[in-house]
Amino acid sequence: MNLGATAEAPPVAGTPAQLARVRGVPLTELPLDLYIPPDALEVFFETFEGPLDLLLYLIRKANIDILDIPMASLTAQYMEYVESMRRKNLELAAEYLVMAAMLMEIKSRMLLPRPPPVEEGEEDPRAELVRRLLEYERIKQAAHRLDRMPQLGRDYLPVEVWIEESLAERLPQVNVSDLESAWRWLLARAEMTRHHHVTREELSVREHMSIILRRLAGAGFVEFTRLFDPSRGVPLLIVSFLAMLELVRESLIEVTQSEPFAPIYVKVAHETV
Amino acid sequence: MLTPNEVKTVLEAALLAARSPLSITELRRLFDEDIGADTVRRLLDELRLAWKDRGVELVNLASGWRFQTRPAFQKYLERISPEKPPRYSRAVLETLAIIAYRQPVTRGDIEDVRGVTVSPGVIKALESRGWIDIVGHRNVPGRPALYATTKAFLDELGLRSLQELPPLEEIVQTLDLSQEETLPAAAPAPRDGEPGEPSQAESEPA
Amino acid sequence: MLTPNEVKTVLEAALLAARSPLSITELRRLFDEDIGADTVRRLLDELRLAWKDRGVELVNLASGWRFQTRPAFQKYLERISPEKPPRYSRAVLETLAIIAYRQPVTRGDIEDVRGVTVSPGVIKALESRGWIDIVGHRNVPGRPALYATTKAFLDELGLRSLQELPPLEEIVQTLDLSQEETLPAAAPAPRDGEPGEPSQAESEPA
Repeated sequence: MNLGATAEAPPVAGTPAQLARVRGVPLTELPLDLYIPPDALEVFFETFEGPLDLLLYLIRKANIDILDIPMASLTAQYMEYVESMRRKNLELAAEYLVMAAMLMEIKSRMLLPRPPPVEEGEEDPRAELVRRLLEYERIKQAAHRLDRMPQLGRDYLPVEVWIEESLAERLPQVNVSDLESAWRWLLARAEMTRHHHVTREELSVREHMSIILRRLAGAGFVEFTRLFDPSRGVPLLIVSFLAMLELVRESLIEVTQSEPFAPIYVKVAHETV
Repeated sequence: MLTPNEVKTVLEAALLAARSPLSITELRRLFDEDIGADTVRRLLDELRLAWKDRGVELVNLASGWRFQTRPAFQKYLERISPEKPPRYSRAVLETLAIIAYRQPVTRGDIEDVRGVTVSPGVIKALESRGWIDIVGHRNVPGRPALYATTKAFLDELGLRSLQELPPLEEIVQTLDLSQEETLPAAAPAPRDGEPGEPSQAESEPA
Repeated sequence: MLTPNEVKTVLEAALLAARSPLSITELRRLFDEDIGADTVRRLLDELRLAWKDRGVELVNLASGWRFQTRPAFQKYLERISPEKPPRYSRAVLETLAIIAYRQPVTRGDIEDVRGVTVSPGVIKALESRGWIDIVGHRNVPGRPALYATTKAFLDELGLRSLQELPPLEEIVQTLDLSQEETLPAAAPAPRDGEPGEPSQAESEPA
């Protein structure tokens, strides 16, 4: 952006040829692009997102290199539009006036003869404007491309299959601590803390009572020894035996032996054989 | 002109993305060309067949066709669904606890412990869940059914045997803690003993 | 123990039924057993492949995996789709682009780029779509809110991260040179530091 200003004159982009083109050709050529029927003027301005947008439009129409803006012609054109907005009593956003002031300022700085450059790299007065125009142009294009990207809901739809729950009723989950607290409620309510002490051993006896009953269900007489599996260890043997005794005590099973040392048979109490 | 396979692909995409069941009439509107209702119906049947071994099925309801998850996959889906799982009532949990700890028991036994009558629905709920069953009948007038917990109960609670249920004396002990302030002799033992081992010793005198 | 195929069937059903994208972590929660993240990822890739010729595709987005219809099928689906999504104005789109590419930005930053004030409606529109939100405040007088794009923005544009946004173009290149034939004197002059003698003339006709 360093334009290497010289002593002779401010570096401005523009030649009579260009000027004639910008100022002259518009009379023949611009109407195609820029001529706006008075009625459509309002609509036309609404299509601009702001002064930067309008400037970019003017620059494109005049085929100007954005890095090398001829300030005078650009400012002139810009002012023409602002003036027509004013004449049409369109509500003129403050931003357009701010931009007009900025353009004037840049133009005047470029017109003023300047002392020889003290140092290299003196900033071109247009630098800031060009930076903003470039950034805005980038964002404009990015916005356009974002809009063209496939978007959920507009260009494709999410898949959300119905979750069928009516047939598979969701079953409550129970864990061990639920049982524990249920038991606790019971204890608290029944005040059975003393005589309902149940030991771990007793629980395993109860479990084996159920196991034996299941084995015997519908089986008629089963030989006593077949209800025990010595291979699984003595403790289990004892527990099974205790379960058997408890079942007898509660009259849930019947144990029969025809004579001493004859096989012992077990069956569910009062089950018809 | 779309091939039948292309039509099927469009039908599938539309049904997968639809918020509610789509009728044959609506489905036909997907296409510019006129596709007969019979053709649509035949293609839907083909689609239904193509989905038969998946976790999602195509069903024909009163209001139209829709894809829905198969009930068998519910157990997976609910693990990531935000909804709260249902819970059993206190009556069901207490009944289950009594059957687990005191099995085999009759309904009368359960009522004795709970102090209230047990509604048939409670037993039904546990039976249909497959957690309890009848293992025999007590030899008293009326021959009431004896209930016990099943292997499925142990499986679903992640237990290998009933012995892995929390021993009841521990429960008694924790209960006693609150009550035994008035029973100085019993207090020290459970206080410093961890709930595990010492409990056995403590319950022995009973 | 589930076979890989069964795992895949469950993954597919869960993804088809999900309301929003599911992450690998969420998908692993579907299973009781521990299924490695790598395994899940591999099976998802297999699934994606299995769906490649359908009207629906499995995609990997910022917040996870989702099934969605392919854009090519939208022309069919929109014939029966009841609601039309909003078409955003240029003001909204440009604001979105600034937030997406320059985040986090304040409203003032946006106004600097666009050269006009940003109406509250523009920010509202993007916020209510869930595409932007406030991620903090700049530590200057007034503590203006800093806006950034959300995961939902990436998800709904089919992106996994901001890096997948199309890069900002180098405008300079698209603008220059082609014009030089029509403007022979304009471009070279200031570049070479030639005296801008015509400047007076230029301004005269005004």
